[in-house]
Parts: sequence; C-alpha cells; structure tokens
Amino acid sequence: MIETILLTIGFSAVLAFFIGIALAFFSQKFKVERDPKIDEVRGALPGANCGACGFPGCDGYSEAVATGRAPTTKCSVGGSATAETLAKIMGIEGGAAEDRVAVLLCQGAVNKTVSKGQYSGIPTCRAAKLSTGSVKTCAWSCQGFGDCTKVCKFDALAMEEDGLPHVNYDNCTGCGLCVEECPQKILTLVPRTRVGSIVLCSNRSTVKASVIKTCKVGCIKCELCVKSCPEGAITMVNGIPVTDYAKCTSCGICVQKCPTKCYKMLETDVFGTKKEVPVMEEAQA
Amino acid sequence: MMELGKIFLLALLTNNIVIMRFLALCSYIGMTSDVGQSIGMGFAVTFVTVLATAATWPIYHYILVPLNLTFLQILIFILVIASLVQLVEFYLKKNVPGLYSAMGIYLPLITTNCAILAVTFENISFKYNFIQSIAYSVGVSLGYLLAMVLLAGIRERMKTSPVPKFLQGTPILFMATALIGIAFMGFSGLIK
Amino acid sequence: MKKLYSIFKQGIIFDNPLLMLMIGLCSAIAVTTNVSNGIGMGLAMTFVLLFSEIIISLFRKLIPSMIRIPIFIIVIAAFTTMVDLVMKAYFPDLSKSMGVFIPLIVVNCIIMGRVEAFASKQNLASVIADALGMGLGYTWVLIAIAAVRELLGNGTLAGIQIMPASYQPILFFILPPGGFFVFSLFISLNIWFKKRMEASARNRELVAKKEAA
Amino acid sequence: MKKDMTKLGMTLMLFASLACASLAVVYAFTKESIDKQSEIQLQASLKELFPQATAFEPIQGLVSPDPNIKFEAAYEVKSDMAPLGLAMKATGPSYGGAATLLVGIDLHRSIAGVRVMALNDTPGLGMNASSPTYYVDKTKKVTFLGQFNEKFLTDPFEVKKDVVAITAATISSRSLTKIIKLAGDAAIAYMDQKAISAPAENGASADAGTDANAQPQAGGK
Amino acid sequence: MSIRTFRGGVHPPERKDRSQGTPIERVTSVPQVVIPVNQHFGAPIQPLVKVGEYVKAGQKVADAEGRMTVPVHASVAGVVKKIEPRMQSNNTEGLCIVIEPKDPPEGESAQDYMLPLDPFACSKEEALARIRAAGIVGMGGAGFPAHVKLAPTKPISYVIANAAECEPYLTIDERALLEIPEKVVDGVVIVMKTVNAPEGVIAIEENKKHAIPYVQKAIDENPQVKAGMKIRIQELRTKYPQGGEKMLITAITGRQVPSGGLPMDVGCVVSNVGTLCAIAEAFREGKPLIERGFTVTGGACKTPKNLVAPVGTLVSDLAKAGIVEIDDQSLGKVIFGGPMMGVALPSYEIPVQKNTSGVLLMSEQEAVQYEEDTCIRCGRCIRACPTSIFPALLAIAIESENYAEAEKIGLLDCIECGTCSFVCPAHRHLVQRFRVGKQVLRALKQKEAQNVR
Amino acid sequence: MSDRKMRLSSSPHAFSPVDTPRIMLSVVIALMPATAYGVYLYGLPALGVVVTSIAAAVLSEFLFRKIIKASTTVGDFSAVVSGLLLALILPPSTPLWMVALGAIFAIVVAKEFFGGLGANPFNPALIGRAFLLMSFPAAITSWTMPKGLSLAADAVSAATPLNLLKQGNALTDVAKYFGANDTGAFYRQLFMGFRSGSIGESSILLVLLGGLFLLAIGVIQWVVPLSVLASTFVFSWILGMDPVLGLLTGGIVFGAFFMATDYATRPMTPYGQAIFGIGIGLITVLIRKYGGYPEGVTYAILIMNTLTPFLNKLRMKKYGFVPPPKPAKPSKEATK
Repeated sequence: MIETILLTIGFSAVLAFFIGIALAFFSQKFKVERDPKIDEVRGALPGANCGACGFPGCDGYSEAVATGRAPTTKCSVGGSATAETLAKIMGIEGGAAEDRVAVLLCQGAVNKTVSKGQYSGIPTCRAAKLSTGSVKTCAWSCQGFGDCTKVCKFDALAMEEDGLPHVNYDNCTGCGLCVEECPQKILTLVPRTRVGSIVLCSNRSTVKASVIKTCKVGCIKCELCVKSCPEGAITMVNGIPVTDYAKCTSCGICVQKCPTKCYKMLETDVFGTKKEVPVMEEAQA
Repeated sequence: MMELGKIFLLALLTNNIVIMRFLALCSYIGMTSDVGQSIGMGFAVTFVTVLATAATWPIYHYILVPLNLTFLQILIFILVIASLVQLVEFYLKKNVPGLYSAMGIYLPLITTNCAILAVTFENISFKYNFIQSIAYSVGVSLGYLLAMVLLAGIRERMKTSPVPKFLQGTPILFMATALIGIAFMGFSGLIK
Repeated sequence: MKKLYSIFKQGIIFDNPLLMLMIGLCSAIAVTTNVSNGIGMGLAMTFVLLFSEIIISLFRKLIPSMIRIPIFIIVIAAFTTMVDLVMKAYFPDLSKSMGVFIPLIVVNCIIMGRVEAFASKQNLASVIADALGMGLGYTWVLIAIAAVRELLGNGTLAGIQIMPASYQPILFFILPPGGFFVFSLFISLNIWFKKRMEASARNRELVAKKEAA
Repeated sequence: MKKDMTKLGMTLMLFASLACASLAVVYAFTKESIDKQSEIQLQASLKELFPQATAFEPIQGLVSPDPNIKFEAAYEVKSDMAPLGLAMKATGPSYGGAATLLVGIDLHRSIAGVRVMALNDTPGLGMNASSPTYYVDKTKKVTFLGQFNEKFLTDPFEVKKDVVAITAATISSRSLTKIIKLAGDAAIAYMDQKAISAPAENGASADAGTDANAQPQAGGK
Repeated sequence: MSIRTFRGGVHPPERKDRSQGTPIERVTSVPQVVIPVNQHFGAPIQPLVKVGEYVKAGQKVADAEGRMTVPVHASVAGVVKKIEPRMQSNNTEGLCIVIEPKDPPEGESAQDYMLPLDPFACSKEEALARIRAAGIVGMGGAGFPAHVKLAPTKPISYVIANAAECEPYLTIDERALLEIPEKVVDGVVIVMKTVNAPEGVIAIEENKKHAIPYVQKAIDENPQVKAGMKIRIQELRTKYPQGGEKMLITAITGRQVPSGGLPMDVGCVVSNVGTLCAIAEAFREGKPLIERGFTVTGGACKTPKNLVAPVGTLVSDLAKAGIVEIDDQSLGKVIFGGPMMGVALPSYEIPVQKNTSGVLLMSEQEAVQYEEDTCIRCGRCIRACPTSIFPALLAIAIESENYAEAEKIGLLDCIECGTCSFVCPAHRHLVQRFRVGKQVLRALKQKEAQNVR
Repeated sequence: MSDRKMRLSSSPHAFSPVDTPRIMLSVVIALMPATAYGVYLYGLPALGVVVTSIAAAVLSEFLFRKIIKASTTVGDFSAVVSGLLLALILPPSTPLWMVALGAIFAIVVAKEFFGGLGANPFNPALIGRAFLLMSFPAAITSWTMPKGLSLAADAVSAATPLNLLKQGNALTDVAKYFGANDTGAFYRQLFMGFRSGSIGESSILLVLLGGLFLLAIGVIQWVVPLSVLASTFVFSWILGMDPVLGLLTGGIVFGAFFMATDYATRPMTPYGQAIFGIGIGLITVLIRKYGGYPEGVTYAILIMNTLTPFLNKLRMKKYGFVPPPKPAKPSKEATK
C-alpha cells in the first residue's frame, strides 16, 4: 500500500511538473501579441451587441476603437458615460456622445386619421408601404404595424391601442435601430436634454385641404406658429415648421396657437412622463 | 477491416454519441445555430478526439498498466486532453492562423466536451486495440458532427416556424433531437 | 445565515444547473432511466462538487491564476476518481449501470463552472451552501426526470412495481428519444415557472411603486 | 522568467501529488473491495445456479470455437467431492456491445441456469434479458433466461422457434442464445472428455466432434 | 407552325370574354385630364407650363434633360388649371398637371403634333429622337423609355411584338390586332429598321388564334415586307406569364436572358402592341403618345369595354359621363393593370397613364382576400415559377432574414409575375414578400458598398 | 363614389381555387379505397383503429391549439390525413388506446410542437407509428390474417410475408403459408392484397390507384414515388433479394405514394426529391436485409426526413443563371 502511494506521488509529481512547465513555456512561446486595450475597451462596453455602432457587435467595435479606426463616441447604448470611459482608455479627450432618445414625428392614431383602404397582406410597415404607398391617406403617416418595436433591443417601444408605437424613455438608449427601420422615416433621435417645441407631424403636403381631409392632428401649414413665435425661432422647412433650439425659449406660444395641436413641448408633452425634467436654465445658458 | 468498419458505423449511427448516448449536449445545443458553425465545431472535435485517443491509449497501456496505476486514469486522461487542446490552440494560433480562425474558436469549448473524454475511457473499457480505438474515435466524433449538422438543418428550418411559446428556445431543440432519435432507432440492429 | 440560505435556494431553483443554466445536461438524460441511477448520479455529483468547491475555496489564495484551470481539473478529477472507486467497491450494480457517466463527472460543466465562478472567490460557508444547493438542485431534477421515465416506461419506481400489473409500459420513455422528450418538457415547464415568478415579482414591484406614488 | 515557470510547475506538482496521494489511499482502501465485489458477485451467481455446491474449481484450457465469443472463466462445480456440473463465464457480442453470461451446465447435459454478468443492450428491449420481471411466457412467468433451465443442449436452439425471443429484441435474443449454446457445448465437450478420460483416453476425438457440431451452430444464425 | 412556350407558369381563368367582342371605342370629350408628370421608369422630369396657361393637344408640358427621361404632352387642348400632387396609379402622390379642355382661340388649331417622319428615310439617331420626342414608354407595364430600349448596344436578331396578352381580363391588345393590325405591323417594321434586326416575330397566344388571319394579311400587305423584310407570327401556348419579356424570348428563341441582363443580351427587342402602335403613329402622323387604349372590365363594371382615351383621363370622369357604368355597390377592388401584376388602388378617381393597359373593377366576390396560412411546402410555387427561383425557399430565407441566401436563391431575378402567389394553396403573400425583400436587399447592398468605401 | 373602402393588397389579385383543405381532402379520397378494403379484410377492429386514430388526431390538434391559444386549424383536414395515414400503417389488431396515444403523439409532438402544418420536420404519421413500435413492440408487430384466410395454424398471431422471409423461410413456403400454390400466384395475391399486414397497405392495387389519382390531379409529383420504387427494386436486386417481392410486400408502395410525398417533410427541389427517394429505397432495403426489423419503410423515410433541409439546397439552376466567376459565353447560347 505504501508502495502504491509513493509510486503515485512520484509519478504524478513528475508528470505535473512537466505539464506545468510545458504550459508555462508554450503560453510564452506561442503568445500572440494582442493589444490589451482591446480587452479593456471590450470590458467597458455594455455588451448588448446591438450593432448600432456599425460594427459586428461589441467585439468588432472594441477592436476598431482600440486600433483607432473608430471614434469612442459610437456606442449609443452606453451613452456618454461609456464614451468617456473609452476615451480615458484610449487616452484622448472624450467627445461625449449625446444621450439621445427616439421620438415619433406623427400623432396619427387610428381614430385621428383616415385609412386608404382595407389593406391585406404582410403585416409590416415596410410591406404595407410598398404595396399601398401608405395605408393611411396621409403618405407620411405612421403605418402602425410596429416594425420599429420589433427591432428594438431594449424593450423601449411598444404598439399601443391607438395604433402608434410609444417610446418608453427610461429604456430608450438612442441606438437608432428603429429610426433606421422605419420605412416612413418618421422616427428621429432627439437629445434627451433638449427643451423647446417640436412638431409631431411629418406631412409635407403643400395642399392644405388634403391635410385637413386626411388627419385631425396634422400640420395644416397655417404657419401660425411661425408668425406667433416671439423669438423668430420657427421656420418652414420642406413643408414642416422647424424649431431652432438655439433661439427657442420654451415659451409655449406656438403650442397654444397650433390649431391642430400638432405642436408640442418636448419637456412637458413628449417626455411628459419622465421624472427628471431637464434643467431649463442650463439649456438656456 | 470489416471489424473496424463495424466499430465505426456502430459509433456513427447506431450508438450515435449525441442522439443515442446523450454526450456532448452542451455544444450540441449551443453550437448548432447555423450549419457552417456546426461543421466547424464537428471537425474540431474530430481532430481533437483522434489526437486524444492517439495520446491516451499508449499512456494507459504502456505507462499506467505496467505501473499498476490504472486508477489514475481519469486524472491523467483529463490532464492530457486539456493540455493537448491548449497546445493545439497555441500552435494553430501562431502557425496556422487561417485554420485557427475557422476552427480554433471552438477549441476552448472542447476541453469540457465530454464526448472526447468518454471516447478515451471507452477505448479502454471496451478493450479495443490501438487501431480499433482510432476507428472508434473517428466514428464517435463524426457521429457528433452528423448530429450537429442534422440539428442545425432542422434549426435553420425552425427559424420561421411558429413554434408554441412554451417550447421556444432550448426545449424545442431537445424535442427535435427526440424525433431525430426516433428516426435513428431505424439504424438499430443494422450493424451487428 | 439568511444569505447562505438564499445561495442554497438559488441552486435548487432559480439557477438550477440543469433547468436554468442548462449545463451538465449529458448525464441528466443518460442516467435517468431509473430512479436509483438518478439518486446515485445526483449524490455522486453533489459529493464531487462539494469537496472540490471546499478544497478550491480553502486554497484559493494559493493558486496562481495562470495554472488555475489545471489545478481545478486535478482536484475535480481526484474526487471523481474517488467517487468512482467507492461506487465500484460498494455499489457495483449502480456503478455498472451508470458506466462511463461517473468518470465523466470530471468534465461536467457544472463543477468547472461553479469552481471557477464561485468557489475560487468565496469563503467556505457560502461555498458549502452553493455546492449543496447546486448539487441537490441537480439531484432533484435527475430524480424527477428519472421518476417520470421509469414510471411511464417501466411501470416501476426505483425498481419497485408501482403501476398495476395490467399497465403496459410505454417503452419510449426509457429509450433515448424519450429521455430527450421528457427533458424537453421539463425545461419548458421550468421556463414557464420562471417567467411566472418574474412576472409576479414585477407585478409586486409595480404595485409597490403605485402605492408609493 | 524561468523562475516563474519553475514556480508554476512546482505548484502544479504540489497539487497533483497531494491529489494523487489521496487517491492512492482511497484506491488502496477500495481495491480489495472492488476486486472482491466481482468475485462476490460471481460466487453469488454460481451459488444461485448450483445451490448445493460447496466448491468451484477454476479450470483452464477451454477455447471457444467462435473468435467473437470468449470464455473468460470456467469452473468445475462440486458438492463435497462429487461433481455437480460446469459453470462457464462467456462473453460475446450482443446488440449493444459485449455481453457476459454465466452458464451453468449440469451433469445431465442440460442447462442448470443462466445469469447475466454484464449486458449493455437497449433498456426495455434487449435489457429485458436480465430483468427478473420480464416474462417471455407471462402465464407461466418464465423469464427469457429462465426458459433455458433444464433445456438439453442436444435440443434445437433456434430463436423464435425453440427459444422464445424477447419481443422486438430478436438480435439480443439470438446473440445471447448463441453464447449460451456455445458455452454449453464447450462444457459438455469438456465433461465428455473428462468423464471419459477417467476410464479411457480418447477425449481428443470427442472434443473435435463437438467442436465440429458447434461450428454450424455458430455460423447459422 | 408549332406552338411554343416556356417552363413553369399557370393558366388562371381568362375571363376575357367580357370585353373580347366589343370594338375599341374612342373617348374624345372629357371634363378634365390629370396628367402625371412622371409616368416613366427613370429620372424625374419637371413641368414646363404654368397654371392658367393654354396648351394644345400634343404640346410638350413636361420634360428634362437626361437619357432616362421621357417628355409628357398635353393630351387635350385646354387651360392648365392646377399643378399639384395627386394620387397616381402606382399608389403614391405625384405631381400632376390638370388641364381643363377649352376650344382654342379662333383660327388656331387645337393640335400641336410633330411633322410626320419617314422612318425609312431618316437616320437611326433621328428615329430615336422622334421616339423620345413622342414621349413613348413601354406601354405594357413598367413604362421603360422606348428610345432607350430601341438603342441597344448589342446586335439584335429578333424584334418581338408582344401580343401574348397573358393577363386575364385584358383584351385591348387583342382588339388592336383585330382592328388595326396594319399599325402593329408598321410598328414592328419601324422598330426592326431602327434596331437593324433581320427578323420580326409577332407573338400571339393560342386563345387569340382568330386574330392571326388579320395580322397575316397586314403582314402580307405591308410594303416593307413586300420589299423583303421578314416578319412571322408565332403562336404560343395560352399560359401566364407568357407575355413576360423573358418568358417570351425563351419561348420564341429558346434563349435565356442572363440573370441581371436585358433582352438585348440575347439579341432580342420586345415591344408591346400598344407601344408599336404608338411608334407607328409617332412617325406616320407625328402624334405624340397622348392617347392610349385600355380595357375597362371586371365584375363591378357593367359595361366591359375597350377604350382609347386621352392620357390623364380620370376613370371617375368616364363613369360620370356614362361611358363606363360602375356598380358602386358591389365594387370591392380597383386595379390598374391586370389582375396578376396590376396595382390595387383606393378609388377609381385616378388618371389613366401611358402604361395603363387596363382598369379592373372587381366586385366583392371577385376580390376575395385570404388570410395567410402557414406554408405547407407543397412545392406548387416551385413548379409554377417561370424563373425557377424556388419561391417557397426564397420566402423562408427572407423570413429568417437570411438575405445572403435569398440572393443566392435568386431574389433579384424575381419578375414579380405573381404566379407563385396565385397557385399557393395557403395563400401566402409571396410576391409581396419578395418585393419587400428586394427593397431590403438593395438597401443592405448599398450600405455594404458605403462601408467598403 | 361611396365611402366604402376599397381593398388594397399587393398583386396578384387572382388566386387559384386549390387551397390546403382541398388538397388534404383529395388525399383522404385517394386513401378511401385502400381503407375500405382494409376494413373489409380485417373487419370491425380495423374500422375501430381508423376511427379512433382520426378522432384522436383531430381532437388532440383542436385541444392543443385551444390550450396554446392559437387559431384552430382543424378545418384544413391535415389532422384527418395524419390520423388516417397512421391508422393505415398499423396492424388491425392494435389496441385502440395505443392507436389514440400514437395519434396524439403524432399530432401534438411531431406536428404542433414544431409549429403545426408545414413546419413539422418529420412525418407525423410515421413518428406516431415509430413511437408505437418503440413503445409497444409486441402489439405493433402482431398481425391478423385477413378474413377467409385462416389456413395457417394460428390465426391469432399471423406473420407478414416479410416477417417470414426475415426468419429465413423460402419464398415458396411463404407462398404456401398464404395459400398460394406458386410464386406467380403469390405475387398476384400480394398485388391484390390478400395477406396479413397493416390495414391500408395490403392491396398494392388500391394503393397504386390512390397514388395515381393524386398524381393525376397534381397533388403529388412523380419524382419521389418513382425514385423510391425504382431504388427499392434496384437495391433489392443488387443485394440478392427478390426485387418484385420487395415491391409487393411491406409498405413500400404505400410509403412511396403517401408517406414520402408528405409535403412538409420531403425536399422541395426536384434533385433533392430524387435523392430523397433513392435514399428511402436504399435504407428500406438495407433494413430489410440487415436490420433489426423486417420492414424498414417507416424508419427509412424518417431518416431521410432528417436530411430534407440539406436536400433542399440542391436547387436547379434558376432562369438565366450565369455562373458567377468569369461568366462564360456558352451559357447564353447553350440552347440554340
């Protein structure tokens, strides 16, 4: 018995010693130089692998960042915090990415708009738009099949009873996947801290009557907002009033004047449910 | 030769390592989301299994048996296989980067692939000689490859199927395997 | 104590290695043709897990990280061999019917995973709780699967005739495909259960929030 | 660098030695029991076949005529000094790999009983051969192996005709039957040789004769 | 003469008998015309007239530079009332010029046609310029500029007149063959001269056999044929999509247009009957493409007819004028084009365009809609697909968003003929899926190209 | 113009009247002669099996879809087809509860679990039979003699011709067992279906009739059945078995026309189908010759089912296909 034990110990000791040495040796010898920064960057990324940065997943992006082929601000999921960390790792001054959220530029709920016909076909926005132009009489309206909700990786978009996707601003990371997916291109990314007025309509029709016929909450091109703005911050661009946020003081006059109520305040009407209302003074300054 | 063919076919079909013997399920479930991937993994396993057999069989018969240390079998075998995988990985990474990028990424997963260890144990317990052991290990690992590819094919198909919610994900994969198993029962007795 | 209990509970249900983490599956289906095998395998597994975790936890500061994997393997392999030897010596029938699956405990991902992720970082007490939780979590699932398969496929439980003699066993259940079948249903059941738990937790949170507001 | 490596090697060595040492201890403790286990099992099975037996004397020199079937051991069974029969431990291929059977042959040239020592066939099908509750004849409660009891080796051994097969496991049934038949024939040859060898010395031809008989049996399945 | 055809295809119920027997009726007076500015496949063009301006019939009202552009002409003499976006027959709003007919000032002609041009005395460039100036586009469906098509860069061996008219319901080409075969033959001759082709083929489906003698007579009487030009009639099996350009070429010549290629790659030019007539008119009369023939039919149309009306005529105006009687109660679907490839529109207040070959007013019973069931993998679509692109597998590839595989199967080779959707027993929206798939695939490719750059 | 909304959809706007229920019904009709003959041969038990199987299949599909809150699909008759097919490949004496269990397994596990009609990777009826064969090997392999053919000693547990052949009986003996004087008469008897076997696959003639009916109305195509039958014939001959008998016994004809042609589980491409059929024939013959079962059609088809996703990749070249690297001229002018 003692012999067995001794033999075992001797044998295993020799074997293990060699294996240990061999492992250590080979790991040195065959070491492939890999920039430790890649791992560091990878560690700092959120790992959602959403691909919003335009690279194949977080791994691809981290490699691109570490080799200097990509800016540190591309990760919209991680937002500015990640951008700063990455910048720190890469040793450059961080151009912090703006923390943005998606906003739907259409209020054309099912009861506010007129449908063009009885659509039957593949129930996706893209297919419906391709086959019918637009399922609603407004060619710029939300198609309401929720393509955007299907691509959202963060559970931030949901179709609700009114037939429109609603953004949950707590979850939205501003990755922009929905913006890209929307065939109508009526989703846009707005900085989370932005304040001021915004028109929630994309109808670019120049024929006033047609807007009135098609939608109860569409911009009818009355230009009351443009005329009423004391700061002159609103101009019509391509058939749609656009607010210049450098001038906008969030006075709310345009919102009051708008006859179809398609003008909204970002801080109260759009992000309304959000608790931390952005600090106004800061934005003004 | 017939004998070797029999060993090979038994291991490949009748006693398919995954479908009939439930080994290597982790990678079977994990690595079959596309056919190319499963083929890569399958060949990596084949390669390592044959290598492992070639290494462990002589160790057992020419070292452990004479020294009367057969009880160290488990420990020695796993160490040998682990170091082997590691070495192969190092080697490929450094010298054959093309192959490494095709196969090497699967190597770390292989260390804990029970199929390989099982083969080396069974070579001993079935009292196979060296050539038979190699035939057996090739059969088993190609059987693994076969199972992987078959499931990958069905999985590809199921991507668009309205599988009931409660079965989505892993459960339906096992269900598919169960049905493949039923089909494979047809091989039973085919090779005696 | 409460913490230890929660670690234990985690392994039994929420992080159940078989149903939730889906690791160490191979043996779960292979040996569950009857309940005694399930018990044997489960306990063998628990034993190896427990002692490996204890040893690793005790020596965790002495293990250089570079060769930690080989050391883990050595420790696990040693305990596995012990179990194998003991089984062979005292439960020869059981050992025979489980065949290669006892030695294969050594590559069971559960053990490696727990050792690497838990034991090498935690103190002895939590390690024991974890090992017991995981081990018993593994065991109960094995027994449950084995019970279903043996009862339906053979009409017995642990070798004792349960079903009436007129019962015609559905052999499917003890054949390999039946193993996959039962296991598949088990996982789906558990996923459903987990989802319900999560949903109720979320509901509770919501209610709490509403009340607070 | 080198120091590092040595240190790592040493650490690993330490752990390995410790592990192996403890293993060796366990091994030493269990070894006897493991060896004994198989012996105990064998003895128990032998005892079951020949309840009156008092001694099992291993005998050598029995060679299987079929290369696929091996005789691992053979015992002359004796009660006190009187011979009771022969027990053969034979291994041959079955459906799921090697199957080892213990076949007892009594002096009447009939089978005293068959026990399964190792079998890896399909559970629920081929494995039923070793099940004590699986009856090929449900009314008489005869198990698959039970039907061989008291069957003369001169009787035909054709499965599905003379031997009731396990349902849906014809291959297992055939392979097992073949092992039993082969072992039995060899045992009888030995007995013939021995029984005749006491008074006269012409066992060689008898041996050859039974071998010749066994051959077609092995060939035709 | 053997009857030729291609592999695959289906034979949907023809339903041509409704309008088959009614001679072409010319619509002359309409209350207004709404002329879409962009009616062709290619770069957009801009209006040249202003609101309030007086225009003559045949006067160019919109044009732009560029190879892939085609001018648009006023189809009636009158005053431009409005220039604004209106719903077009492709289901989108596009800029339209609304003209209210008004008699010209005393002494002036209401017409502003070009001078006739002898196609056999002018150069090829002159001929092409004339075809462009006449605003001729492919009148079969897509609206591909004719002057581009007739300027092939490869040698042409066949000019094929597409008189297959394989779409169910539509009969306008059939009537044209019966009533004005000489114009069709003239068109073929002109095109043959323009592209310098040795042989002309008029392809007619079996179900229009009765038109063959008329066409044959027209051929025999054509002076150019008498002078040695070779034109023959080819009878084709009645099968959809026999009139698809690619299928037609394969049926007649046995050649296959290579993937991503054009008919000219296999030495063919295919022109629709309407286009050929328009070309003939453009040369012989100097008349631009301001009128077109089309079939108004369908279950909700009480008066199935073959009409020739000014481009821009609203179907609703035809109904108001009593030229077409529409059963509003049973009307379920309005389709511009044939039932297999036409576009469903929300109303019939839509102008007839240069490429409108028919207006289908389907009754509720005809316009049945089916819920999409799961694919049962019967393989009917695979057998029916004229381009052998395995629609069932293609749909699966698209659904699983495997666009690389989809492209390999042949997504971009789909001609959207609708055969697969027609035969599908589970009523899967296959064609629609492929259309969306094509769009996505093209977008992906574009993105990839950008990334590479 | 009224306010009523027009229908909008992508083209085409016309549809073939052939839909899924109609296809399934035509399969049922094609199976009717064989079913009726089976019931005539084996009497009430066979009718019981058929009714139970269909009822269990339809009910289980209905209930399962109710439970998972999916739309009811009983109306497409696919469950009826699966149930009927399962019944027809079972021995007439199968206990009814087993039949029901098999039908439920076939419908719920093999079909509905994978997403219902069209999504099932394996033929449900065959999975049902394989399940029963695995679970109750005894019951599923005990046959009854058809009415009026109780010449053999024990009419209770008859054997199929293949069973007898597998046991090494000579063909003439088998023929005698079924009361035929010579092999020619035996072949005729087999062709007409007067023998023990599964309910529906007895009469080759009626099965062929049903199959030809389906071929004629275009529900199935010739590639699969022909390749199955041809390869069975050829491989039987190569392996030294009587090729004619190989076609006449067992379920190969039934399998070729009704099982292998199952839409969801056979490849969709012609080349794939040919290989699929040849594979079925080969495996069937191999199992018959070497395997553990006397008949291998069930498993042969199931095994080939696993390969279907790969056989689907064997596509014909598409219209106007140009080989991608260096497009060579010949392909354009190849035909003329």
